[in-house]
Amino acid sequence: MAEVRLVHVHKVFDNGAHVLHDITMEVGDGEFVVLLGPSGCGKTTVLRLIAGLEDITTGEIFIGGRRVNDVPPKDRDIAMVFQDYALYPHMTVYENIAFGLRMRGMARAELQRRVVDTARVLDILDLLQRKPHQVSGGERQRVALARAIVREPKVFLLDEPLSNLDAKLRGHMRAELHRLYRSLGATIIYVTHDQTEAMTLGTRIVVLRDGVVQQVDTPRGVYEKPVNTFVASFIGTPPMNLFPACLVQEQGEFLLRHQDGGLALPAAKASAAHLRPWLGSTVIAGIRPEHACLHTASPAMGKGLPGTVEMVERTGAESFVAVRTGYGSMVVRVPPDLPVSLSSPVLLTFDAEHVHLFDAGSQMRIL
Amino acid sequence: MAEVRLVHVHKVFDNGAHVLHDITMEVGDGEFVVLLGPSGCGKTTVLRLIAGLEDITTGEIFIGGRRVNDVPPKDRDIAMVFQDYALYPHMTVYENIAFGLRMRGMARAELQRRVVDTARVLDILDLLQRKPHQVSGGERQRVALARAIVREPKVFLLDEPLSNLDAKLRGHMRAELHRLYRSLGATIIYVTHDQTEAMTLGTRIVVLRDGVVQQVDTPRGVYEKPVNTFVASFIGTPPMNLFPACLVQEQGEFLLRHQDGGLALPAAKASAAHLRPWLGSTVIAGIRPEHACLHTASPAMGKGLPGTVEMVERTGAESFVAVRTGYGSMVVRVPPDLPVSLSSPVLLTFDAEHVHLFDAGSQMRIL
Amino acid sequence: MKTRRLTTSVIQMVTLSAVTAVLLFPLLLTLLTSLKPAEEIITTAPALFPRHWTLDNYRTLFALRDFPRYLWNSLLVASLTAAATTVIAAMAAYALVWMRFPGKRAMGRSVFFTYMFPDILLVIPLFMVCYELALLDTRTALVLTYLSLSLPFGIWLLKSYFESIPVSILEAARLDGCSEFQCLWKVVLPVAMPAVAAVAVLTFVMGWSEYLYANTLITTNANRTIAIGLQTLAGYHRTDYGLLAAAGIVMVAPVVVFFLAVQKYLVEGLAFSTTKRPE
Amino acid sequence: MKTRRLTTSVIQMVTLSAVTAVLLFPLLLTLLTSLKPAEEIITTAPALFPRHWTLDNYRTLFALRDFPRYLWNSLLVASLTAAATTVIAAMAAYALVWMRFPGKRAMGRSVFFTYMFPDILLVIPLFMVCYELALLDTRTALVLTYLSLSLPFGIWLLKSYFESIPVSILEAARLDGCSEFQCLWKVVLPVAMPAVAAVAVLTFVMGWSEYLYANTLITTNANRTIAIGLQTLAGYHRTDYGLLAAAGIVMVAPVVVFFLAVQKYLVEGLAFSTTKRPE
Repeated sequence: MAEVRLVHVHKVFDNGAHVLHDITMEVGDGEFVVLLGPSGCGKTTVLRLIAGLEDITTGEIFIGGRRVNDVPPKDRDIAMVFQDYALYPHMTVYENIAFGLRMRGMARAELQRRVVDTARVLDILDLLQRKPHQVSGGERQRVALARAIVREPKVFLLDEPLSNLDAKLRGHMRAELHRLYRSLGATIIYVTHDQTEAMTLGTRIVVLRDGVVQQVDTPRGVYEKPVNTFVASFIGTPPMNLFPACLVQEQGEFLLRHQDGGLALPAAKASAAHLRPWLGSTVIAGIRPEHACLHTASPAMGKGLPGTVEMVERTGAESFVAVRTGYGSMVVRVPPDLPVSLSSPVLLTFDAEHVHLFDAGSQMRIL
Repeated sequence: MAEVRLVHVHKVFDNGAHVLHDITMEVGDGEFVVLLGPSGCGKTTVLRLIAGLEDITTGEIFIGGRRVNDVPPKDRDIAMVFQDYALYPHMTVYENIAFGLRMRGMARAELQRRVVDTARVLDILDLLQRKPHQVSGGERQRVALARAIVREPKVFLLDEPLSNLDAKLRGHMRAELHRLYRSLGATIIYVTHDQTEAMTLGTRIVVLRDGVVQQVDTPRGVYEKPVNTFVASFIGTPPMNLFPACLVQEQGEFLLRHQDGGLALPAAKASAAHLRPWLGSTVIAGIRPEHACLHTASPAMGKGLPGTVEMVERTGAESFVAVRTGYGSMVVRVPPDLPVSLSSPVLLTFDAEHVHLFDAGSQMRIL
Repeated sequence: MKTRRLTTSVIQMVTLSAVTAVLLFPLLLTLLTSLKPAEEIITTAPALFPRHWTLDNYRTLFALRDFPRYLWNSLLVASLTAAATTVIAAMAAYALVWMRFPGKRAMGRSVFFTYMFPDILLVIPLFMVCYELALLDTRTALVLTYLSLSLPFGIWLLKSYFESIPVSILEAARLDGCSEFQCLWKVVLPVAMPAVAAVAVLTFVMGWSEYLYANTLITTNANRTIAIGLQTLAGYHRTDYGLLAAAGIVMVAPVVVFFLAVQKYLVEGLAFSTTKRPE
Repeated sequence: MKTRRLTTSVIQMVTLSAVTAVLLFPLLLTLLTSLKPAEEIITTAPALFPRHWTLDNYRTLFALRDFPRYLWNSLLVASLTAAATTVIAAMAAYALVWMRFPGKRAMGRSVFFTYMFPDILLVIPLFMVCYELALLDTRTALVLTYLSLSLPFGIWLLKSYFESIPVSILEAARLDGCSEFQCLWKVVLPVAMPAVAAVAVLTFVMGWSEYLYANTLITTNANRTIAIGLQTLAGYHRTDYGLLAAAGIVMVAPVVVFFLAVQKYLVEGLAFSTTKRPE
């Protein structure tokens, strides 16, 4: 196992597209780092640069302390699991798993032992004599994993390995990947656009957008302290509600004023010195659906943001209510059985402890 | 608008595969019915039979009271949105939308008015002169919808229309489809394998498995009263925990006995007459993750199912803890910040109000 | 960076020119020969470029009584062949890909088998058939023969292309009210334009330059095509390489012009799938 | 249901037989002609089937002193052409699809352009080249010429097939330790076996039956291929259609046998995509 380090890496494709801008990141030995971002953000390219499948334009990549800029893929001692699994269609599952060892000239007995051991770990012992097209999607996924694991490489690179599975299988394989990671103690770099995978699998998450690193943090850090509005709205389902509000100070208290009242920021969070530059100006406030509260009883019951119910999505275990307010549509998470009727007037209140504030211009986090 | 009725429909493909068994279902005028099932269950075939793209082997299909077994697709007055959108690549968006009307010989002025009106509803007015490959995935989806809506057909058939969109866009389009359905008052038959879509969009859900209808009910009914273990475990994320337990009666109370105690069934639910046939035998109990409770404080605190923490998945807004018990792994939903450490001993209790019981043999619902 | 890109461009151009030169060398040789006077062609030390550039060979060629007639015959036969092949192959490929009928799979295979058949084997039977039908020495015989040669390839190429068109597009068209014929005409053909263009061009070239059948089935000078005309010329002017080269250039000119005009379509039409660059 | 399926089967078989008969009619005609005695061939009322079946034509054919030599020459030239084309085309297609070099795109197009070139135009320049290289009247000249004719098609066909192979499989092979050559040999070729077989067969058939160049470049009887041999036979035995037909059958027999043996591969190799039945 080894750590991976990218230093000021840029990538410009032959057609002139500048897809990665100054990527600097470090993946520690034994870490499970997830590269997360919308499609087209360059996350797969980062993985391919580490694998050596693409040349880097400028910058340096180190694997286990060794500069690998000019090392061919096969000598980097990494294994990759491709999105489409990339199994060799003309070989059996056994041959697929054994191929990399065979190419490295491993002795027959040792090779056979390693393949069988790996197949046992992944529970595909009885598939060894089948061809890839004779096994199911989930099994193919396991074969691809086995092919990577059997090599005992320094680093595993996984490129959206679960995206071709259905929801049920995806949940199952997620748990299995987690188990595997813990038992192997491996260094894993994992690319996905699915934030649930990122949140549940990664020890750290690297959020990418348009080839620029937005935030590197633990799943909890990314969720609870997004550095800008992009990360705030990209992480979380449904996304964080973002709306403009005016930051004022009244009687020593910081207040987010909106047309129908205001929201006092908790003293513990709001330090006067820190927020002073934004006083009197408009900032972007963010609140997650689970930190907003819906009041249906009486529309005149007091402080809060009034609105009308636009839509109710009930998933069974919970419900989400979209409320049209003076600041646009806001989504609130409510218990599954809460009776809400469409178009009825409601009042929203927010949990001030969990309000996020962003600068209206730079979109960067203030609080 | 019209209702759709399938009566004892079977479908056998040329290769002998019997993919649909005795499908009888009715979709009322203005209903939004979702066909839900895992891949390969035959749900798309049902849709294609209704559209007339496949011949039915035996049985009858009625649209608006008219038997359409031998009516060619174009005369059934239905519109279909395909999974891959199936836009004509050589035509502009305008021509794509107008094509069906043009083929039906609509006058130019009326046609243009209808196309523009529909494009306005779907907010794609500024794309009309582009080719399909020049617009984004989400926009293509809208064009496909516009092409269906502009014809003002009796019935809309939608075949996994959101499956090619990313998670963010999928949530957005789901809301939009819901809005569209309400404004059109249309009859919609919608195929998906995504239970979130089914739960949030459908007025009723038809659950299919291996070409056989399992349950037809409202989303709430399917979630709260699944007719068998298949539906119980297919609907809900993570799925319902299912485990065997012995049904006994002690002091007039029905009790689910497990190795470390028992769970009293609430008197209101458990009618003695109804449960008597299963007394003393093993049944399958089911409990959803949100109806189980995790106790970490003291392992000796009393009644409950003991276990050890196997895995914790934190999605940010909530967390799921997998607990290894004597009955296998059970998943419990807990608040996002609950401190749980791996391998620590915990105790599970269940909300007796929400326990489901199934027959161990037939897998059908008892309670 | 900028220097590097410039260097790459230069390398590209040089490589490209070299490759093109090698590929087109025979054509170039013919062109240059056609522009030489006779004494520079039959010589112990031939040079690549003419010392005296001349159009004499072309003047002589067009002064030959029959040459324009050969051109016209070839044009007629090749055009009719191309048009008929394209239309029939499109309909056949449509049926093979999207319609259901008994024996369809086997028929698809037969098409390819026929394509693989050595042309020379068919000379005798086709001669006999034409004799029976009293079609010997007619341009109709040539068109029909060429059709039988080009249809298998045309059907196969269009079929391959059609198979890459998602069936859902056809189904959408059917739901939109198209008959099968309208599906073909309004949806499939426009989408498959590149492949259709490829079939038309390749068939035209085949009909334009075919030699074996034209030689067997045509007996009078009036009906000769340019391929046979060249051979006839070679008979009368056995050593007049300049004249032959000029005839060759005249013969290939329309093909080259046509190819350059539609090359973009053709290449798109023949690259069924493309390796996509990952994001 | 059962009756219906039976009916369908019968209809399928009848249709299939009819289609096959039409497609194979010329071959059948030749076969039957070769089995007739001379007096039944040259007649005012020819019948389809021989009244007297005879193998005389075949006996005469194999008694001709040069015929076995023609067969051997053809076999040699066709096999070498097929082998060389397959290997070179595979390497070229691999480079065109998966390797980066300047001018790649243009080179890919040039390949197709060359494929479209009328063969007849190249006769004169190729004759000149062979003359300069002192290769006239050698089988080497034929192999080299056929290579130049078959490579564009071979490269194009393999390139089309290679493009349907996901690049990730190659990348996996590279990570597994393969060099570019091992990628081609251990991964690409086995996966593309159908297309490779198609190229081999088609090239073999081309070399086996080519007429124009064999006629131009070969001048002595010892080096003649069977296609020219047939023409020579036709010269000596101008009206002996029975003998010619027998020669044709002998010529096509190995091709047919070979085709039938590998037809499954071929058809799979040429159907790049398949329309999938929805669930």
